[in-house]
Amino acid sequence: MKLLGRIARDRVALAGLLVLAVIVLAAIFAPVLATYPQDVTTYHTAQRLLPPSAAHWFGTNQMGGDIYSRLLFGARITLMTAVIAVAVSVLIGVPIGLVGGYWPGFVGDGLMRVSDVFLAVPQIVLAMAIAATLGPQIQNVILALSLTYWPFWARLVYAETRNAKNEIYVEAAIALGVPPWRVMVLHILPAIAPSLIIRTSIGLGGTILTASALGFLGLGPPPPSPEWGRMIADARAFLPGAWWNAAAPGIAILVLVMAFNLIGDGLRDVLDPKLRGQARAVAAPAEDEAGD
Amino acid sequence: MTSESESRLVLGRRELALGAATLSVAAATPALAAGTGKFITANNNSYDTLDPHVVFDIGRIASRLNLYDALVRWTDDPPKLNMWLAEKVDISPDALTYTFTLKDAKFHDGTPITAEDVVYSMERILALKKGAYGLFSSVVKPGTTKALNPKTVQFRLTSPYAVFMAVLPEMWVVNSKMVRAHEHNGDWGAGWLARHEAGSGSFRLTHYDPAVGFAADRYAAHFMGWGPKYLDSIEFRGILEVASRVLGLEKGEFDALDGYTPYDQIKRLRGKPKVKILTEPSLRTMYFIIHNRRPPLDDVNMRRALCYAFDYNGFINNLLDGSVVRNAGIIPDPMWGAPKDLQGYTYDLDKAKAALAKVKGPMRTLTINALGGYPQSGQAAELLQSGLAKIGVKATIQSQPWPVVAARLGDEQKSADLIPLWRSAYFADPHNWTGYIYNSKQIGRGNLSFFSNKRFDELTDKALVLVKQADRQPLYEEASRILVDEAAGLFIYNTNYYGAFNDRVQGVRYCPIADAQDMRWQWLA
Amino acid sequence: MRLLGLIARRLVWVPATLIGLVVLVFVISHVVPNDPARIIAGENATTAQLAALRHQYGFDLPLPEQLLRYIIQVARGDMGVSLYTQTPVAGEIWRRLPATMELAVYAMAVAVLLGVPLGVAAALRRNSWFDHTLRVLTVSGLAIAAFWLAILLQLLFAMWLNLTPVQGRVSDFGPSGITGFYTIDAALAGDWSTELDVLRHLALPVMTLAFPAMATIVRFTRAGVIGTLGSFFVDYQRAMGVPWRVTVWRYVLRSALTGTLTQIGLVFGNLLAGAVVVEAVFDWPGLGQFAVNSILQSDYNAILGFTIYVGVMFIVVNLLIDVGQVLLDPRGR
Amino acid sequence: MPPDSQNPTLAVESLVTHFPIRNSFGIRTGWLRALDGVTLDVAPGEVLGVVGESGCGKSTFGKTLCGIHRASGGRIVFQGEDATHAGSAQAKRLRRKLQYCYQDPSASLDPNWTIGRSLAEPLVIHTRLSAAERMARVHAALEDVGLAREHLSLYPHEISGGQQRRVGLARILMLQPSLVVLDEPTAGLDLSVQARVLRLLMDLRERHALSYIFISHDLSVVRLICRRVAVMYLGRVVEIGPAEAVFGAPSHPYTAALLSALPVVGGERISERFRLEGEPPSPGRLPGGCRFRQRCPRAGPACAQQEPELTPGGEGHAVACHFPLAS
Repeated sequence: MKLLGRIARDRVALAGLLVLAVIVLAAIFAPVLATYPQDVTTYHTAQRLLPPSAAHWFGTNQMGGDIYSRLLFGARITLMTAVIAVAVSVLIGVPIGLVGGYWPGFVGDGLMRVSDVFLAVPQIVLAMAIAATLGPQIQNVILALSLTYWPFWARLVYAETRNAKNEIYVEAAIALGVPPWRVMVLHILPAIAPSLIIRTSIGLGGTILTASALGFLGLGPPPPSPEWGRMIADARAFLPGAWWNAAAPGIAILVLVMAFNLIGDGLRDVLDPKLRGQARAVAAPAEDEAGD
Repeated sequence: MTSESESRLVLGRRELALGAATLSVAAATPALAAGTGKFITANNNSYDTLDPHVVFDIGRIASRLNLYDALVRWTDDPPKLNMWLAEKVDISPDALTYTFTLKDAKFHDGTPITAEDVVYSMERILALKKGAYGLFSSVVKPGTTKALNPKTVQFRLTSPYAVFMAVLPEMWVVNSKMVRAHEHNGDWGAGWLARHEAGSGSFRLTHYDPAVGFAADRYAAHFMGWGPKYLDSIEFRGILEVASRVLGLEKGEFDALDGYTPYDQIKRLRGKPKVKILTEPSLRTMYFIIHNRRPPLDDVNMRRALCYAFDYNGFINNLLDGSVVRNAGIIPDPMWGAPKDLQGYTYDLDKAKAALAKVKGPMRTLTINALGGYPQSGQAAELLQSGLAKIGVKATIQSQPWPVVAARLGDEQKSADLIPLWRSAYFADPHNWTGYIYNSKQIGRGNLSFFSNKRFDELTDKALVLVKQADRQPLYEEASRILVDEAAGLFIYNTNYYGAFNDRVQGVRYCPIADAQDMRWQWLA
Repeated sequence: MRLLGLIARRLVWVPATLIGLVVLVFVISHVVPNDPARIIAGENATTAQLAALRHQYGFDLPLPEQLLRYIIQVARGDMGVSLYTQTPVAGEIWRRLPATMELAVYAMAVAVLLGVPLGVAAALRRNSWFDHTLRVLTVSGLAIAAFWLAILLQLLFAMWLNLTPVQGRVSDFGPSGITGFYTIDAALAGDWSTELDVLRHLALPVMTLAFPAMATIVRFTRAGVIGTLGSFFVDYQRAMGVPWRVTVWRYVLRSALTGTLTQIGLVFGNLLAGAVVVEAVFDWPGLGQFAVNSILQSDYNAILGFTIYVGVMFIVVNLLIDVGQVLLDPRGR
Repeated sequence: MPPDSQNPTLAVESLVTHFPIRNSFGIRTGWLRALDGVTLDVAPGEVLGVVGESGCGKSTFGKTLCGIHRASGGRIVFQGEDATHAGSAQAKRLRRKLQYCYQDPSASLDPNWTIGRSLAEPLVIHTRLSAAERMARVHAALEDVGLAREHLSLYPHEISGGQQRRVGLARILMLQPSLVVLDEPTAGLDLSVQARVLRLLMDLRERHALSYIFISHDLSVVRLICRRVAVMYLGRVVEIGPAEAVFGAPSHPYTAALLSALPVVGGERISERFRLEGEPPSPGRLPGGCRFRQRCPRAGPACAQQEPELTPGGEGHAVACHFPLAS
């Protein structure tokens, strides 16, 4: 809560936080907020491709579905995919990075070689291969993203753990006879937590981009699920006529990812221990990899 | 035995002879002839191979049609079968021996086309077992095709086959000398021919890049001669995105689009300057393949429930804006053999529920395999899914590119429950829509629905050995009724062809079997 | 010596990483086996044909043996043939490689040439309206979906403004030349109308790819310059009376560039990832499109071949960057 | 032989700690011989000073004793038990009694933990005391080092340098050790603070019957509080003996050189930067024979032939030199 307060002092981060809150609430209350909540699975073929109007705020799509309503339900898919995928990849990657960094010799090298293999091709390619093999289902998309995203966390935590292990207080703890798991969990993990939190925020944004790209390429959750990437792909066949079809989900992705990135930026200024006490403008160039 | 009488026997019409007559575009006076430049077609399929004997679909027909010739060729709408490389054909009274006499014609490299080349081409199809193989395999055995002399070739069928002439346009004649020279480990030159051309067609290949498409220059010495105006060169590009194709046409980057442009785009293009739309009745029915063997779809009531749960009106009149016409059966209504009074299914959820109630086996979630890149296929899938949901049947949609769907189609285990797609006119005969795709002998090949019905088999088998259309027609009509009664498939509509062209394009001769991609007739104003 | 050591140490791991990659992708693509024999045979194949094909291609062997055979085959430089087109995968990839590389190189060039000066300018005018505008721009650059941006640019520049073509790499089949980079081949041939045509085709995909890359570079450069400006070293320069402009251009920029260089590997990786979707939108006949198609069609050999190539490319690029860093940074030499 | 050798708290025999040297290929090309055969004893209650230039192996010695570094050879016998290759259970028990006090206690405290939590941690690891009992012990230790209880809820960066040292000492005391390795306990402190810390150390020694190994490069401090002194050079003990003997009449030329750099009272303070002729050779590339010979004014041909052994010279004074200075 103290953290929230500190972020809130940064105006840009606050904006991100507010936008995120709005989208999360919209996703939660989608059935209430949607003007045509049944339009995710039912169609009104007579009302297809209508431009935005009072009845259909963002217009209708090629099946006659209300885009505004579908967008709200799509937010659920997008948020759920990103949150679960990032959480799983963190849960896999962080312990691997910790163990690898703590025992940097044979064990660490081995683990890092494995993660190197995953990092040797763009994440989206591996994710596509996995999603395509397992079939376009939401759980497969999440699995594909998790399986390809953990190496990033493993790498990050590995490097940070190796640094932290050089800290005298960690050596002191080890000398004191503190068992390894306790050193990792109670000393090292809290030390690297700030950078993990920052990366998580930015990683959520990146994962949304990757997930929507999978959807765009037809590897996302199957129709009629209103996944944003798929909505854009479906809309393409009706461009440039029915432009609203592609505009709404595109903007939704932009806004949501931007919110995560802004929060990440704000968190960096607040959390990064290396920056404490320094001028905000000197913000360290934390890799802004949107799609890592 | 005269060629005329026999051919009339086979085709049951005079069309063959008439077609040949209309097509006698004798070499025009050279003084008037004029090249009119380059013509670019944006196609929805990519040309990943040029080998004419490994693919057999309308989407990629342009490379075969323009680079190669066959003994006979379909043209125009309604389709007419014309003598092409063949001067004439003699058909024995038992309808087992077909003897063709060849015209004087030369391949692009100048070698004359001989009976030997025809024999080689047929043997090649039978050996590669791809493309149109399934059309010939049941009646033509390897080694039975003979070159009687350089100008005469003879086919010996194992049994009467009423559609033999109708499918012969898919037997493209390749330059046997050239292909033999590039054979490698007995591959019949497959490796080489995928990337090169060894034909005699109206155009000769100049560029080919599987990632882009192919381009060809006019072959001035083509044996059919040329009209007063023609194209100097043609180019076909595989462009997977509808939007890109349409925008390109609007901007004048392309001169024509494939025949699968969604009607929404056609509507939009209608108002555009420099664009013209050609509308022709077509022979392409849209339907859902239903897996007739997998429970609960093996129960006719289940299949009927499906057919009652599809919103035909919403699909045809709203989603497609009335651009197509309801077709109750699988045979396109303009085709003979389609019963004119056929009562199909209507969107009727009560009847659907009633049928569903009679289903004995346990219910499960059905799988619909839509074709990626074809918006209509996906829309039909979503509409059926939505209808099914209303009668309490769950369905999931998997959208995949055609090659992936195709690779699973014949596999009883892996094929999806329902696949919304089209049945194009590969040859203009009711067999194309009935026996070939529903006869139980074709299971695992043409019959992708795993449908088997004794009466249907009898009818379609008999229709293949009869020669007169009048005799065959009632058989096909009854067969068609059986398919509807059994709900062997979910039949939706027969399409119209909407060709989008640059308004400079002239001389288009549309044919349902070739769309408008036979480029020898066209020119630019 | 240290440099050679660095290179050698990295190269030692290349085969291991690549074999790991092959195993990984092999396992992924074989988890749920689509029947590759069916893909080759087409829809009309009979059971006997399928069995023959399976035997011919070794699909009937146990998976580990198939894998081993594949690795040995690749080690001999043979990537196998595409299941769909029956043509060698390696040839297909080589044909497409220049298209993607040309795209990536131009995008990178645009990103660096615009990104570095903008980043420096933003740092020098910290908290000005310019800085703020740029911040908004860079944040959105990293938040925009590449495929959506591509469609947007297509509509704007190709449709409404009619400035560029909608798709493709060139109007015709492209200049023939040794490099496969159309811009270079056309220039070498002196074919300026083709050159112009190629550049017009390049514009939109390059813009799409360069935008997020540029955003990354701007942010790093800005942070790097601000960091350097705050260092004692710069204070010293000022105290010594070195003109401000000289300090900025000669010292600050150099150190900022070193920092940016470390990002180029990252940016390059993102460019390749971006190419996968951007090529799909622009029908760009490159590796990205190849990857999407092969994956969508479960063309195992093509997917494996592509992964190996991209893996090698990544490793080489990262190595070059490490070498560059060692060369630029006197401490590391 | 040193005094009290019958029953020493700690007996170290030929202790060796080598670190691998890797080239840029990651292949080991040699060994960095940080500790190269150290033999010495520490009697109960004794304060043994270990002096030498930076990099001579003093800290490695201390850390090897406490198990922070793994010994490559030799033996460490602590209170009659072999602590060299102690298995985990034995190591855990021994570590309670053998504690290492870091040069910079602020760095040795987790910045994310409160002082109280850091102090209680050793008890959590090594004892089964209840939370209340642990608190009581923490309070006792705090009192011992003269800190107020208010400090318990503070973070390390919120207290002063001197207080940090006290916290460091308190943490050492938590487990009631018998031998403490003090690594540069006064480095970086003001003179007045230094004096207070030293007084505290002496105090604690008496109160808890501690032995110290006092590692320092500050000869004057060592002379002040140590009864016995070991001089280390490049991983070896070159001279060891009673402080008066070593400082009063050094036998090893190196000790003499060290002492000559010691400023007279009122003069310049000794700093780490004091210099002999030339630089010490790298511990990774030692010369053959005596490792001091390249810098030694008395080096003769014998010195290049053979490395001198530590030879007792009476009264517990021993020296490793072929040509020791006459006392």
